[in-house]
Amino acid sequence: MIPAVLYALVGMGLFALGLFALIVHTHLLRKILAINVMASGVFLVLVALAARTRGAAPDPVPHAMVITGIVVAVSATALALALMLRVSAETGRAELPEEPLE
Amino acid sequence: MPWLHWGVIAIVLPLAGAMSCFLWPRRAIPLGLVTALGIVACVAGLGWQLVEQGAQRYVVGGWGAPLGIDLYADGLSLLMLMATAAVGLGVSIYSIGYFNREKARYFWPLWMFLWAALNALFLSADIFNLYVTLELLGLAAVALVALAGGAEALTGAMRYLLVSLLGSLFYLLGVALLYHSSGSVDIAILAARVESSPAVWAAVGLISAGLLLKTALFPLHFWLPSTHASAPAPVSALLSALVVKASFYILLRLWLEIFPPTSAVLGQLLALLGAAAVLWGGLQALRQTRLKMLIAYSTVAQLGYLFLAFPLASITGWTGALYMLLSHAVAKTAIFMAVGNILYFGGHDRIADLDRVVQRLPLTVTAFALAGASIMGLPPSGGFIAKWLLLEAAIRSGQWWWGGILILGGLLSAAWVFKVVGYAFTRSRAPHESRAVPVGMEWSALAMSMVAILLGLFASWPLALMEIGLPFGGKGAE
Amino acid sequence: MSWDTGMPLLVLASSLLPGLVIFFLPEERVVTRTTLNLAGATLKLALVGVMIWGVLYGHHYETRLPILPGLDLVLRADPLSILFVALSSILWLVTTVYAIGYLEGSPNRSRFFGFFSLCVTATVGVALAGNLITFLLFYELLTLVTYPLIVHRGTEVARRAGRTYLFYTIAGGTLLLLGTVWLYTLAGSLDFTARGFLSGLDGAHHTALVIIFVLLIGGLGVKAALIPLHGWLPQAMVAPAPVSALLHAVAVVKAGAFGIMRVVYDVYGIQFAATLGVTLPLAIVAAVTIIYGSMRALFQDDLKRRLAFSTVSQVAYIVLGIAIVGPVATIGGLVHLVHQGVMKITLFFCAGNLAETLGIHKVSEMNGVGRRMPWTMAAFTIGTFGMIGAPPLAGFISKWYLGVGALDGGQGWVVFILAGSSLLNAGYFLPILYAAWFKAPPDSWPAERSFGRRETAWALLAPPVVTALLTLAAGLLASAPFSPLQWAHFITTLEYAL
Amino acid sequence: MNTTLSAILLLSVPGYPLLLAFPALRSRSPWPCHIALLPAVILLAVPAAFSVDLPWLLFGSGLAVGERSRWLLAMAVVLWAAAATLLRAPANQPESNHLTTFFLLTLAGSLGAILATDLVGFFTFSTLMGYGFYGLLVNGGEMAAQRAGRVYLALLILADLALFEALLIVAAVTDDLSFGAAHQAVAPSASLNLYLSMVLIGFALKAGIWPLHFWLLPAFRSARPAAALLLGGVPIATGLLGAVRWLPLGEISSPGLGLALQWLGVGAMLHAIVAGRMQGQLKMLPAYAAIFATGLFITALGAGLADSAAGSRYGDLAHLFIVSLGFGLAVLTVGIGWLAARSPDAIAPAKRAGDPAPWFERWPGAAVRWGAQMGSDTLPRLRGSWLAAAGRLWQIRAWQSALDGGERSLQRWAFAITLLLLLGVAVAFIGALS
Repeated sequence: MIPAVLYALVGMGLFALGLFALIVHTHLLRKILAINVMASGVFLVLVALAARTRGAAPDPVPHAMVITGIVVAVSATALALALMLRVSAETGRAELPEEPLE
Repeated sequence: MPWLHWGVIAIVLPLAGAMSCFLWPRRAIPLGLVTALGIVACVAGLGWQLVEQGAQRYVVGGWGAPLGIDLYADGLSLLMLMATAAVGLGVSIYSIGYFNREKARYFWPLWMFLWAALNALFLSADIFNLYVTLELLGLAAVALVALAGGAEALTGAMRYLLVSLLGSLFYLLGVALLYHSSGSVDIAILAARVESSPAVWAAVGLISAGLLLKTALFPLHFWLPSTHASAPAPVSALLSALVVKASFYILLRLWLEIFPPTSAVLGQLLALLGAAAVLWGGLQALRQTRLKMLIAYSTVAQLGYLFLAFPLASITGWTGALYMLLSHAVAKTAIFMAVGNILYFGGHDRIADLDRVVQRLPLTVTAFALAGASIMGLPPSGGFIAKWLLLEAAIRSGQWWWGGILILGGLLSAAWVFKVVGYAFTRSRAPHESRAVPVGMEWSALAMSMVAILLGLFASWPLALMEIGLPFGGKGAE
Repeated sequence: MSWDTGMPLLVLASSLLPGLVIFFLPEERVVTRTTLNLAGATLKLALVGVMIWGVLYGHHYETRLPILPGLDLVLRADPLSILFVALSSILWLVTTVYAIGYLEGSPNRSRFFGFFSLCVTATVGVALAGNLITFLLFYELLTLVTYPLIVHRGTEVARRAGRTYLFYTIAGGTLLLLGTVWLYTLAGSLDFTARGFLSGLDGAHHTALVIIFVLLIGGLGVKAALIPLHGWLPQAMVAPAPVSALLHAVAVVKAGAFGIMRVVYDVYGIQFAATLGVTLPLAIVAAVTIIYGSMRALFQDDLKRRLAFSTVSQVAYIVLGIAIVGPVATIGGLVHLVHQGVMKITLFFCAGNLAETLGIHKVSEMNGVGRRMPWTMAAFTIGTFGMIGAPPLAGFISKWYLGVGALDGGQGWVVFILAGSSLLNAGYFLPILYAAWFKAPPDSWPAERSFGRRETAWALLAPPVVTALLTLAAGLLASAPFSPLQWAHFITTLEYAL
Repeated sequence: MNTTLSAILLLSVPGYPLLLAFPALRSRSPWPCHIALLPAVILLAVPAAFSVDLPWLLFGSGLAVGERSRWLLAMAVVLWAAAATLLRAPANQPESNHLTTFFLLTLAGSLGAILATDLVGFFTFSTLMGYGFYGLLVNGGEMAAQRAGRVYLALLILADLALFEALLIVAAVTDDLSFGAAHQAVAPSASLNLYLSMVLIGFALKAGIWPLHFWLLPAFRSARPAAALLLGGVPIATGLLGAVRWLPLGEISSPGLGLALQWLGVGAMLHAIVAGRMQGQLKMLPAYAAIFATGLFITALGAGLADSAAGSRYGDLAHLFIVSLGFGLAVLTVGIGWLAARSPDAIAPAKRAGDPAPWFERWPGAAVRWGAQMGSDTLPRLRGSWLAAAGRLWQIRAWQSALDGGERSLQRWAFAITLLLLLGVAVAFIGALS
C-alpha cells in the first residue's frame, strides 16, 4: 500500500512538473517533452492505483490502459515532432507566437 | 443481434477507407466518396435498427467489461452519428472541388481517419475507450489543420496539438481516479457505483477541465479562433461542427450518467461560463474584419449555448442543447463552406471588400444567409427549434435569465450575419481579381444550409430519435 | 390529402414555386419570368377566390405539420385570414405588373422577382397561420426576404437602411419569440381560437399575461411601426417603389397590424384583454402614433418619406380599431386593414411613376405635374382623399366605423383623435394636390423620359388607376356583398359571437 | 313611368356630369357643361315624385325628388346653365379643360346634394361640391383667388369634420341614416345638443354665415364671373339646405339655442349693413347681401328651433327662401358685372395681391410652426442625439482596449492553463462541498 501511494504521489508530482514546464518554456521541443513528462505521470498514477487491495494480485486493467496510453503518447509525440520541424522550417523559430498571427 | 454489424461497420468502414485512400492516392476521391456513402448507409441502418429495437449494447469480440470493449448506442449517440454522417457527406462532396490533387492525397486518408474516430467515440461505452478515441480524433484533426501549409496554419496546428494533448491528459488522470474509486471504466457500471467522495470530485474536476479545454468553453477558447481560421475551409467546418462537439458529447454523457447528482452548483458555473462565452464570442465576432475569424468567434459563442442547458436540468433543456448542437453543426458547416467559396473566389476574406459577391456567387450567399438564419435562431430553422426548447426550459424552470442570454446571443449573431450580408450587396472601392468556383462547392454549401432549415421544419423526427433509450430520462430529468 | 387540407399549401406554393424558379432564370429571359410571375399571381388569386367561396359554405381548410411534440405548424383559412390573403393576392398581382414596368431594363431582376415572390409567400403564410408559432415562423421569414429587396440597389444608403430595418425587426422578432414561448409554457397551446384561449387561466398568471402581452405587442409593433418603434419605416423607403408599395400596403406593416389583431382577438380574446386592462394603453399608443406620424409627415419634403410617415399614422388606425372594445370598432380596424392597403399602394405607385417618368422625388418639385401626368395624379388625388377620409372613398368607411365604434365603446376621445388626424392628413396631402393641379409647371422636369403620346408606360399607369378605382369601389359599394366591409362584418360576428 | 327608368334618370342627374368630368369621355361633345344638365332638365319636365333606393351604395343610400326639392333643382338648373354659358368664353386651353372638369364635379355634387335622401349621401355630395368648387375658384386664378380658395378649403375641411362628428353621433343611436329616421332617433338622444351645434357650425362654415364667413368676402372679391354667379346658388344654398335637412326641425323645441341663433342672425344683418356701408365697393355688394340674407335665414331657423310647431312650418318656407336667395344673389352678381363692364370706374379696384395674410391665416400658420418646433422636431433630435451618444460610447477607446486586451490575455498560455487548473480545482472543490 505504502509504495503504491508513493508511486501515485510521484506520478502526480510528475504531472504537475510537466504542467509547469509546459507553461514556462517557450521552445516547442521543451513543451513536447513537458507533455511527455505529464503523460508519464498519469501512467504512473494508473499503475500505482492498480494495487487496489493489500496483498492481492494487481488489477490488470490499468496496465492494459497504460500500454494503450503509451502507444497513443508515442504517436502523438511523433506527430508533434514532425509538426515542430515544419514550424521551425516555415518560421525559422521553434516557438509559438504569443499572439496569433494577423 | 444484427444491429451490431452496423455499429461496428460504421467504425471499421472509415478505417478501411482511410487505408485504401492512403494506399491508392490517385483513386482517393472515388474511394473516399464510396466510403462516405457507405458510412451514411451504415448510420441509416443503425438508426433503423434502434428505432425498431431500442437502445443497444454490443460486446466486441465477446469479451465483456471490464477487459473487453463495449459499444453502446442510444438516441444521443445516434443523433451524433447522424450529424457526423450529414456533415461528413457534405464535406466530402465539397472537398472534391476544394483540394487540388496534391492536397487531396493527404486530405482523404486523414479525413476518413477522423470520421472513424468520431464514430468510435460516439459509440464507446467506457470512459477509457473514450480517451483513446479522443486522442485519435485530436491527432487526425491536428494533421488536417496543418494541411493548409504556411506559418499560420502550422503554428495553429501546433498550438492545437499541445492543447489537445493537455486536455486529454487531464481527462486521463480523471479516468484514473474514477477507476480507482469504483473499479470500472464502463459507464453503466460507473453510474451504479459512483458516490460522492473527494476522489470522485477530483476526477470530475479534472475530466471537466480537460473536456472544457477541448470544447473551448470561455475562457478556455484561446486556441480556437486562430486554429479554426487558419485551417482549410472543409477542415474548419469539420472542426467547428464535429470535433469540438465530440468532447462536449463526452461531458454530456458523463454528466448525465456518472457525475454525482448533487452538481447543481457546478451546473450554474458551467452555464455562467457559457453565458460569458455567448456574449464574449458574439462581441468579438462582431469586431472582426476577417470573415473566417468572425465565424470562428461565432463558434465560441455557439458553444456557450450548449452549456446553458446544464442548470436547467430538464428533458426539454437537454433536448434543446442537443438540437442546438445538431443544427449548429450543420449550419456552421454550411457557413464555412460558403466562406471557403468566397475565399476561393476572391482570394481574400476581408468583410468590407466583399464587393457585390451576392451577384457573383448568389448560391453561396444564399447558403450563408440561410445558415446564418439558423445560427441566429430565426424560424424555420434548426436553430430556432433549439432556441425555442431552451427558452421553454428556462422559463419553465424559472431561470429566465438564461433565456435572456439566449436572446442576446441571437441578436449578436444576427448583427454579424447581416453585417456580412449587407457588405455582400455593396460595391467595394477597388476591383478584385476573381476565379470561378466549382459548381459542386456552391451546391454543397447550399444543400447543407437547406438541411439546417429543414431541421426546423421536420424537428419531430430527430426529436423522436433522441428519445431512444431515454438518454435524458435518468438523472437529468429531475 | 384532400383538397381541403391541401388548399393552404397550394396557395403558398403558387408564389413560392415561381419565386424559386425565377431565382435560377438567366437575366435575359424576360418573357419566361414575366409569364411565371403573372401566372403565379393569377393562380393565387383564383385559389383565394375558391377559398372565399369555400369558407362561406363551411369548408374547413387546414394543413397541419408537426414540428415539436405538442406543437404543429398550422395553416388554416378562417375569415380573418381570408381578408388578409385576399388583400395580398390582389395587390400582389397589381404590384407585379407595376414592378415589371418599373424595373424594365434594370439589373438583377431575377433576384428581385424571386424575393418579391417569396415576400408574398411569407405574407400569405402570416395570413394563413393557424397558431402563434406558425405566425412567428412566417413573420421572421418575411423579415429575411424583404431585406434583399430593401438593399436591392446595393448603395451605401441602401445598406444602412437595411441595417436599420433589420435592427428593428430582428429585435422585434426576438420579443415576439420570448412572448410566444412564455405563453406556451403558461397555456400549453398556441392555436388561434375565436375569442381567445387564455381566459380560463388561473388568476395568478394575470401579471405574467400582461407582460406577455407587452412583449407580443412590442414585437409586432415594430413591423406595424407604432411609435417609438417606427424608426425603420421612413428609412426603408430607399427601396424601389414597388417594394415600398408592397412594404407599406401589404407585406410588412400589415403583417404587424394583422399580428396584433390575432393576438388581441384570437389569443387573448378582446373581452379578456379588456379585463386585463391592456386595451386602453394600446389604444393610447395607437392614438399617439396617429398624431405623431401625421405631424412628422407634415414637414417632409421627400414625397416617399411623407408617404412613409403617413403610413405610420394610418396603420395605427388599424391598431386603434383593434384596441377599442366593441364590434363596430373591430369592423373599423378590420376594414381599414384592406382600405389602407389599397389607398397607400396607389400613392406609392404614383410616387414611383413621378420618379420614374419625370425624376421627381420631392414635393417641392411637383408644381403643375397634374398637367403632364393627369391620370397618375388623378389616381393620386383619389388616394389622398381616401386617406383624408373624404366620402365616398374607402378611408371614409374606415373612419366612420372607427368613430362610431369609439362612441359605441365609450371612448369618445378617439373621435377627436380622428378629427385631428383628418385635419393633419389634409394639411400634408392637400398642398401636394394644390401644387400638382394649380401651380404652373416648370420649364423642364428633373429627368424626363418620353413615352410617346402616353404620359408613362402602360405597366406603370394601369396599376395605380386600378387601385384608385378599387379605393372608390371599396367606399361606394361598401354595402355590396363581398365588399371588405361586409367581410369585416362577417368576421366580427364570429369574434364577438353575435 | 316605370321604376327602372326613373331610377336611371335619378341616378344620371348627378352621375352623368360625373362621367363627363373625365376629360376622355367628353372630348367629342361640343357643349359638355350644358349637356350635363340634360337629365336634370328631363327630371324637371316630368311632374311626378320619384325615388330610388340604393342599398349597395355606401351604407345604403337613396335619391329622390319631391315637391320641395323640385324647386331647388329648378333653381340649380337655371343657375348652372347660365354659368355654363359664361364659362364657355375662354378658348380651348388646358386651363379651361381643367375648369370644365371642376365645373362638372361641382355640378354633380350640387345636384346630388339636392336629391340625397340620407345624411351620408348628402354629406358625400356636398363634400364633392365643396372640393369641386375650390377648384373652380382657384384654377388659373390670381393670387387673391388662390388665397380665397385656400381659406375656403380650410374651412371646408373643418366643416366636414364637424359634420362627420355629427354623423357619428347619429350613427351611434341608429342604423338608418335617412333624414326622417335620423331626426327621430337623434331628437331624444342625450347628445342632441352636441349634434345641433356640430351641424350648425358645419353648415355655417360651408354657407359662410356670419361670424364664420371668412371665406365669403375673398371669394366674392376674386371669383371669375361663372364662379361668382354660382356662389349664391351653390355653396351658400347647399349649406343652408344642409342645415334645414339635417336639423330635426319640428321634432324638438330648444328655446335657448333658438334664441341664440336669432340674436346671431340679427347680428349678422347689422354687420352686413354696417360693414357694407363702410366698404363701399360695388363688387362686394353681393357678399354683404349674402351675409344679410343668411342672417335672416338664421334668425328664422332660430325661431324654428325654439318652437317645434314653427319649425315644421319653417321647413317648407326655407326651401323657397333658399331658391330665392340663390336667384337673387345671381341676379345681383350678374347685374354688377354688367355695370362693371359698362363703367369700370364704378368699381374700386380690388386690394392688391401683396397684402398681408388675414389673421385667420396667420395664426394657424404660427401654431403649426410652433408645433413643428415643439412636437415633431424635438423627438427625432432627441433620438439622434441618443444614437450619437451610443455611437460615441461604442467608439470609446476603453471599450475597445478592454475587448482587445481581454482577448489577448486569454490567448496567453500561462494564463489559459492557470485558468484551466483553477476551473478543475473549483469543480472539485464545489463538488466536494455540496
